[in-house]
Amino acid sequence: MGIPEHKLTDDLFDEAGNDHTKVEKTTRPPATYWKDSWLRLRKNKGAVVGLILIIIIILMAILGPMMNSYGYEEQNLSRANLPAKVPLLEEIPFIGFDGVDIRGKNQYEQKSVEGNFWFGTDDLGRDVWSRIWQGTRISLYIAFLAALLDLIIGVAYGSISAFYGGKVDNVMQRIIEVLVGVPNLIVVILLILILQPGIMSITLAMVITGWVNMARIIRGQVLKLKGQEFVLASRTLGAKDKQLLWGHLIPNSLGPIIITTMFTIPNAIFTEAFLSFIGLGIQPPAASLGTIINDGFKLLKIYPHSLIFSSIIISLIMISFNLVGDGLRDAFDPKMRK
Amino acid sequence: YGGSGESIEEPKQKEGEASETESVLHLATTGEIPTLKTNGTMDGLSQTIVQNIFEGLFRIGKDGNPIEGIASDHETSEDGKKYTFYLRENATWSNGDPVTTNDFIYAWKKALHPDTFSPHAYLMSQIKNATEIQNPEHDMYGKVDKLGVKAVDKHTLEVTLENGVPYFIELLTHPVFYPQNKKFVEEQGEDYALEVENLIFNGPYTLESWDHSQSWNLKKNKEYWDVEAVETNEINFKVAKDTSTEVNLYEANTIDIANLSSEFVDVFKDDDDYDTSVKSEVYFLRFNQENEFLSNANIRKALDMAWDKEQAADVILKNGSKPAYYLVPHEFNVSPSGEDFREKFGDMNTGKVAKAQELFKKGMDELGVNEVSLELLSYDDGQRKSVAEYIKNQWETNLPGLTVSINQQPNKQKLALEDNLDYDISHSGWRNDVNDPVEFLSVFLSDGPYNWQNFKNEKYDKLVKKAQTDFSDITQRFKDMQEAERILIEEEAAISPMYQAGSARLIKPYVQDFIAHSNSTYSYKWVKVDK
Amino acid sequence: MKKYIVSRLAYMLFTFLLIATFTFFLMQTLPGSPFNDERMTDAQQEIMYEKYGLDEPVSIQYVKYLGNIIQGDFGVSFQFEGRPVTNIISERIGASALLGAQSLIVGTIIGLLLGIIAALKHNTYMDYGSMILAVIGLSIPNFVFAGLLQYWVGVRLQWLPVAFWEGFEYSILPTISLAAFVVATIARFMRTEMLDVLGQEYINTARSKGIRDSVVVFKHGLRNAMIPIITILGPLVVYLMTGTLVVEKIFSIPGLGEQFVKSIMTNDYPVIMGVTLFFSILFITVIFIVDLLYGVIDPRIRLSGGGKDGHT
Amino acid sequence: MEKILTVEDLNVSFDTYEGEVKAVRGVSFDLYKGETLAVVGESGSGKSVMSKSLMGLIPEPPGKITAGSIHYKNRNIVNMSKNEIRKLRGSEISIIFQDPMTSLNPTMTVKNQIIEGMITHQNLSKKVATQKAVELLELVGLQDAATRIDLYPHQFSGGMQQRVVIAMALACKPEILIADEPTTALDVTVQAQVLDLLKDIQKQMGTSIIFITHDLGVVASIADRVAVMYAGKIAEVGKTEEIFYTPKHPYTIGLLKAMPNLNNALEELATIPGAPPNLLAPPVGDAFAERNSQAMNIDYLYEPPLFKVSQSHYAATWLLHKKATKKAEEFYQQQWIEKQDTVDYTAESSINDEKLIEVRDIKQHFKTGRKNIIKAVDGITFDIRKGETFGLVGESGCGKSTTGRTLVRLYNASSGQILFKGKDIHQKSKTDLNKQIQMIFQDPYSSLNPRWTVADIIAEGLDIHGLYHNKNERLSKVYELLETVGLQREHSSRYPHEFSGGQRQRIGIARALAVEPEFIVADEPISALDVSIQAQIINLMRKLQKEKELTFLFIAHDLSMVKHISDRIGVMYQGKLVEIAESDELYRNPLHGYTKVLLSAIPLPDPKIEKARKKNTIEKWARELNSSDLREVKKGHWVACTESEFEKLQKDINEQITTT
Ligand SMILES: Nc1ncnc2c1ncn2[C@@H]1O[C@H](COP(=O)(O)OP(=O)(O)OP(=O)(O)O)[C@@H](O)[C@H]1O
Ligand SMILES: Nc1ncnc2c1ncn2[C@@H]1O[C@H](COP(=O)(O)OP(=O)(O)OP(=O)(O)O)[C@@H](O)[C@H]1O
Ligand SMILES: [Mg+2]
Ligand SMILES: [Mg+2]
Repeated sequence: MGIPEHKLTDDLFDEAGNDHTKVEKTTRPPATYWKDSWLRLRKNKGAVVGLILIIIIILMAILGPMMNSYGYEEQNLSRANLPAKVPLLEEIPFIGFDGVDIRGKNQYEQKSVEGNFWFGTDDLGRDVWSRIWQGTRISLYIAFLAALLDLIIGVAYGSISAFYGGKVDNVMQRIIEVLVGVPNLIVVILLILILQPGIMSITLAMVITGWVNMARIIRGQVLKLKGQEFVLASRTLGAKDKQLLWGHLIPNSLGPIIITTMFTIPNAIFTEAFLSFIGLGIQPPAASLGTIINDGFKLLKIYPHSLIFSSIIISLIMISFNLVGDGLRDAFDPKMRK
Repeated sequence: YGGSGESIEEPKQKEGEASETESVLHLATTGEIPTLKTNGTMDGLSQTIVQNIFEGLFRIGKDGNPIEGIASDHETSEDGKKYTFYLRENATWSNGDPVTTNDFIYAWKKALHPDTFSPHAYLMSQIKNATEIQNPEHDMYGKVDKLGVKAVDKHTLEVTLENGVPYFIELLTHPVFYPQNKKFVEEQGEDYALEVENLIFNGPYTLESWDHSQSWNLKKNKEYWDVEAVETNEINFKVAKDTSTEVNLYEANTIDIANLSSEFVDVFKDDDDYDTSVKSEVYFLRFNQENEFLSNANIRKALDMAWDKEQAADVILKNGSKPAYYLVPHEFNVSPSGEDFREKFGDMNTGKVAKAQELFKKGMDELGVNEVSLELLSYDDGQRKSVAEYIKNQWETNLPGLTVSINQQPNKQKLALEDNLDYDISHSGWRNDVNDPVEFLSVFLSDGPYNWQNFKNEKYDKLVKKAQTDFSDITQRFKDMQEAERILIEEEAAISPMYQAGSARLIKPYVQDFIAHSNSTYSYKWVKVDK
Repeated sequence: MKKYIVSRLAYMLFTFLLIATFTFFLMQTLPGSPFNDERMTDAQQEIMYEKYGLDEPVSIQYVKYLGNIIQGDFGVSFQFEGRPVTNIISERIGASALLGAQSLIVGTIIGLLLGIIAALKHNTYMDYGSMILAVIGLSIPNFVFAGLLQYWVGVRLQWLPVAFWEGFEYSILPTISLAAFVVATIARFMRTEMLDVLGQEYINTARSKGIRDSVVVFKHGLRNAMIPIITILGPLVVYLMTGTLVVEKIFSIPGLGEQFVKSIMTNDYPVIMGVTLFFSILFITVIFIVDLLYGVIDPRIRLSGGGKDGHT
Repeated sequence: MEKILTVEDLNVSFDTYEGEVKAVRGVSFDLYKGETLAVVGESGSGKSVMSKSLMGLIPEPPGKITAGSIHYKNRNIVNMSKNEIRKLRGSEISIIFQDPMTSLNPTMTVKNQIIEGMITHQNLSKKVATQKAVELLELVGLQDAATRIDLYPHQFSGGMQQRVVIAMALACKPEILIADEPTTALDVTVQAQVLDLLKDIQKQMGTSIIFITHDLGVVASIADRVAVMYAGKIAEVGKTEEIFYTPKHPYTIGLLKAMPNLNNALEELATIPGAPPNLLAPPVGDAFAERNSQAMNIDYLYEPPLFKVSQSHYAATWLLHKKATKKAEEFYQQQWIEKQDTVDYTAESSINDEKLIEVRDIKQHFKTGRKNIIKAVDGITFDIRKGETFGLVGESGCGKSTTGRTLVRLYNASSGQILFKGKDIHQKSKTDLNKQIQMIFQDPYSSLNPRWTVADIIAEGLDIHGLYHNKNERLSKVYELLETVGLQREHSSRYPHEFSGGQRQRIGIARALAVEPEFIVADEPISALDVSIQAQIINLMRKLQKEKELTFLFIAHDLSMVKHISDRIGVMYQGKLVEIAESDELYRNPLHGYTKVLLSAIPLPDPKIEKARKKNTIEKWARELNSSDLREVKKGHWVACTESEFEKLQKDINEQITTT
């Protein structure tokens, strides 16, 4: 109430007229939900970092093997198990890029190898750098495949099961139980025997069971949503089942969908690694990050470089997927608008 | 957690003798004992345990040659077809029953009878009528009474053979020829040999406890006829499924011996504990000759020569394996005059890349193609995987126009593919049951059951068949076999030999006389622990 | 409620039979046989087939098999000659179950705590720290983790046994290796849920009653946040039962996982079937228990067929 | 009177993604012992935030008390440590949150939730606490408390839940009770009971009550003093009579005018134009200026201080400044004149006798178990004429929504027939029907897909039925509809959560109008809104009805609004219709027992009447419905009664006619 009395001049007490009534101004141009979501995603720092990381990793997966002259399957046993060596970084001690192994011997000098292997070499003398990026391709493929399957089969299955409910639901849930119940391993092995080991069999094995968790989670979500008033409103407008599903139920399940996908991806990558562990994975000389970790693990005691580098890359992939996942979840939620 | 914790301590407390408890050996194995039935499916582990808790007429000696076991003596007829064995009168089962002739006859007949048929019955084929008894088509099928064995008395056993094979004594060291105490076994029925209490023993050790897939425990058999020779009181086994685990356990002083896979060789190769041995086991690439390309001998030879076997053995396998340019391994097959089988021809197809390329081109020209693509069927485990990768790479680099894909399969499934000739090239191996070269050579007989590659060579067949049955001139026989091997490899290159397997292990210095046999089994009868 | 359970049990039996059938026929298509040994002639193999009844048509084998399992006879193993499948399973299940249960419980408790801390300290370094921990837990394969633990804690520091299964201290390292994934999963879910629940009005109500913050979080928050956690417990149990293989191998634990893989590799049909059926009973039961737990944790979730007894 | 709580210059802000929301901006007031202070004001004006901050319950972050003090018994709550505040909570100050359903923990039994506070503050044993909890529940009028106490919240009806929440708040006999819209979710009869209950308790325990509500009738009935909040500030505070009879702030006046008057039907409700200001960037000067058609220049420049009107009456408007006396006089006079000067719709009522909807004995039974059947609608028959508004009232759970949903074919009736324009709706194609019959939903928020933009929501019907040729046409139709319901084009790219409740409901209406229906079922379209917004929506509906010849089925339990908008009204009770009549006739001459109870429970926005009303006049109409049919007692007035009752009623009516 600190307004000095003298300031309250008489004219202030006159009627103000219409010029003050303001119209609400739009702050942004009309956009669709998806476009908006993209805008929101771009503003999320974590997501952007994650996205950039993923892009870098994808680019490296494409270009990495071409960045040096060593092919990913080019063997030379006379240069087996070399530690990492990078031209400039080798000057810096203790970061492990100087070609010296854990026993303090410079393997490059010992084996009189010319050239630099940025991530070292493996037991067949192959360049780990090229192999890791080559392997990243496969692991990324697995990751995207898993995500895609989750999104396509899992979401469709779960939402249809919940949406139609009753007998349909009952039958579909029994099928899921059977799928979960029949051991994955038998299925995988059969596929490998029928189709030969390799990416195709792993893909198919994932097609058969990889989406089950997603289906269960989406089912729960849709069951919850389908009685909500906005769904009823859409029904009274005469929306078809498809429109209800795609327009209302699934967009509103995006949060759980994304979270679940974020769990499916590492699972898929490690399932592939696990299959390699028991000898059923990718066929050599192709490798996935999983198989490289696997092989590197055996040499952990004496040549740890291959395990370390592949673990770092796989962790980077996971972290960036998680960052993007969290970002997406926020982005798809209009309430999170900045 | 199972009762193994207690079972380890229990015996120690009972004996309470410090000096005795000290001679305990701690070992690790990779898995559960598949069977302790002497006529069951024998793998290396089962056979190791079986040959230490049971004993046949003969056992494998320290130097790998058969020595007397339950048999104290034997006679052979002129033609070498009739053997008479004299059993030790002081040999008993751990329940006190004497080991008698009937125990042997009972076990052998059981192994051949269709109801109790042993997967290893094939080893008995040299005994008279044994082949017919195993043939469902034959009149004699299942009629085990027709088997050429006879109990002369409780301690005298007479065996009649089809051919006078010189290695029959060696065959007898195999568990399928071990005795079984009929009374006890029939008492146990289905449960026989499933648990400790369903077993009696006649070997240097008894099985004290058996905690399935976890641990078991052998103890010196006080009833054993040669108990004085046994210096170790107790052997504890634990299942360590992973080599790196085994190594870690060794380093933590939990076990006394650790087998090494090649990853660990670089770590330990300079240690005093490090030890290697070679096995009488040869790995080779089978060329399926039903394949159009592989039916060409030049291409086969080119493939054999186009990869560096030394590198594979020294840099990849590292565990004492030797590069192989032969089928019949070094060291174990000696001629009547005492020279090694290898001495005459030594290494074959040692030509290098240039030669290989020349042959390959020739072969391709003969076939009129300039591109070949082949599939390499391989094992899916450990180093054998790397070897396949290596060979693929070598072939593709050294033989322009060749592409190779690798198909890894689990063992059983791989065998099925091979059996159906559903492969191009396969990574296979062979291990002999007795140290006679014919064991290796007969694999490739054109009508042999294991000739899974459609190899046919009349001269070879003739030589090998003769070696199988004709033992009249064993010096000539030896030469014939050397010639057969030459045909197989140098002439035909039916296979590309890869390496003779070795094995590496760490042994604590206080463990002595730990005997590793060439067939991947061990004898503990003589082992000493001197801490 | 009773009716619901009975009808669910009937469904479970049906599902179980479906799985049994499915697996049986799938298994028959596995190439190879338990007896395709290099050294046996075809005739000899034949004799073995006959001995074990494998020469009969698959359909007859199936009927016989079903008949046998109804009588509780799961057959005998091929790879461990003559050993009944039930023995093989019962000898190994103890270790697997204990290891699975321990890692589930330890993992869940730590995961819940991490998740709760992250939610309570939302957007602080504690939050970020625990979430980074969770992501790392998700990114490191458990065999790497297990191997490192074994080497450092077992061999180098000698704090705990390197391997084997002979007492509680033997189970610590394998439990940690397996629990890492559980911790990570639960922590991430818990954080999201807890954040959501802490924003609910009833949390404010509880606060307004003047009860302690810790009571608010654990008594009011936790139970409500548990519902989605329960959902992922199902898949986690499956992971723990089948995913123990690698850890079992590294720590030499006599568990079921490795046995199962080996049985497949050796075409040990009775064991494959036995273990499959055992696993599927377990999974179906877990799903069922999870559904029951929903009702226990959230009284609003009525099991269909339960009726509206509490309706007023 | 003794001051128990003094709030001075309280400021509360929230840190959000969009910036700092200044939810409470310098609120000062006193609370006296034993009084009831009602707080009214538009949605979002900061009532709940203000009340939460009194208990230190502002979530921190994002919330923060940026300035001010709250003195309770000479101690400043703002500066107290966490633990000290915790000890106050529940024992000395307690709060009843806005929505009972969400403020009860769904996974805990009612008992545990009630005794929790007692155990913490009074160190009672569990047994004693339970005993006390049962007594409390009986005190708040819950029958069978001893058995029901072990149930979970979802097993209680809304009214019962509300009582549980009240019992919980009273558990430790607090000095101050904050009740945040405790009766919004209840129907009038239950509401009346709850209000009586609070009055009783206050008398017994001498509690001071801060009562937040939108319903001016309730205020009139319960409050000693009233504080009117607007945009985070107190606009006016005074004795109830002062506020109702001599309001000074233009906003207060607007609010009072927006109330429908039971005696004066069919007039347009006065509304306050515009929407409340954005608290992210509160306007300089008087926040209400933008919505005040006669604002003065100063209103845009300076914030008005609280001017004293009387000892107990203060208002924050420049009109009370001595320099504005002339203007003020003019203003206040004009307001009252304007009020009489409203449009009368009675004359031009366009209802004809053509029946649009005929409902013939429909039943809707839900199977909830093998044997459990809920008879939500149990045989009702009525007609709706073209162009009329048919109101449907009744207590919560009596089957109103179910009836509405059956009409739009969200449910298929278990039995009976619904004719639309003489044709069974089941024989019509669904798409056709969906174009002609539409629905407006109860909850404006949950009826809008949170992930769709307004444009997409409104155009959904157009999309489904393909009612446009190209994108531009679609957009222009959306704009047109937005304008029809009084929104702006600019709103089309926003999301539902960015709107106020009233705006959201307008979006819902626009969506329903998009397909140009003839008949609209409005299921409690206004119950979640505050008075001034309610008035906007009601006016909108009336306007649309006139322009587009719409027919409405209007479902509500706010009887004054129903009366205001409806031509005829049906009263439902337990799945049956008990009375149908023209709305005036129904209010003037209710015949059925239940209708009478219902009408008598309506609180009137007039303190004098309310204060005079005797306590406990409202007994619950608990008679079992016997198998009585609807009979036409008088032309157009149908009542459910037995043959004998029917004769008696007719006799009464005839007597009435003869006596007059
Ligand atoms: N946690 C929060 N974060 C951000 N803003 C908030 C938060 N809580 C309340 N607000 C804002 O504070 C303002 C006042 O809200 P408040 O809940 O007090 O309104 P109200 O007067 O109680 O309305 P109603 O009658 O609808 O309950 C609103 O603009 C609201 O958006
Ligand atoms: N889908 C359904 N399944 C089972 N019961 C239902 C269903 N829908 C409504 N009911 C029950 O039918 C009865 C009538 O419900 P309805 O929603 O029609 O009441 P209402 O009069 O609209 O109440 P309110 O004023 O609270 O909205 C209630 O007891 C309710 O529990
Ligand atoms: Mg509020
Ligand atoms: Mg309703």
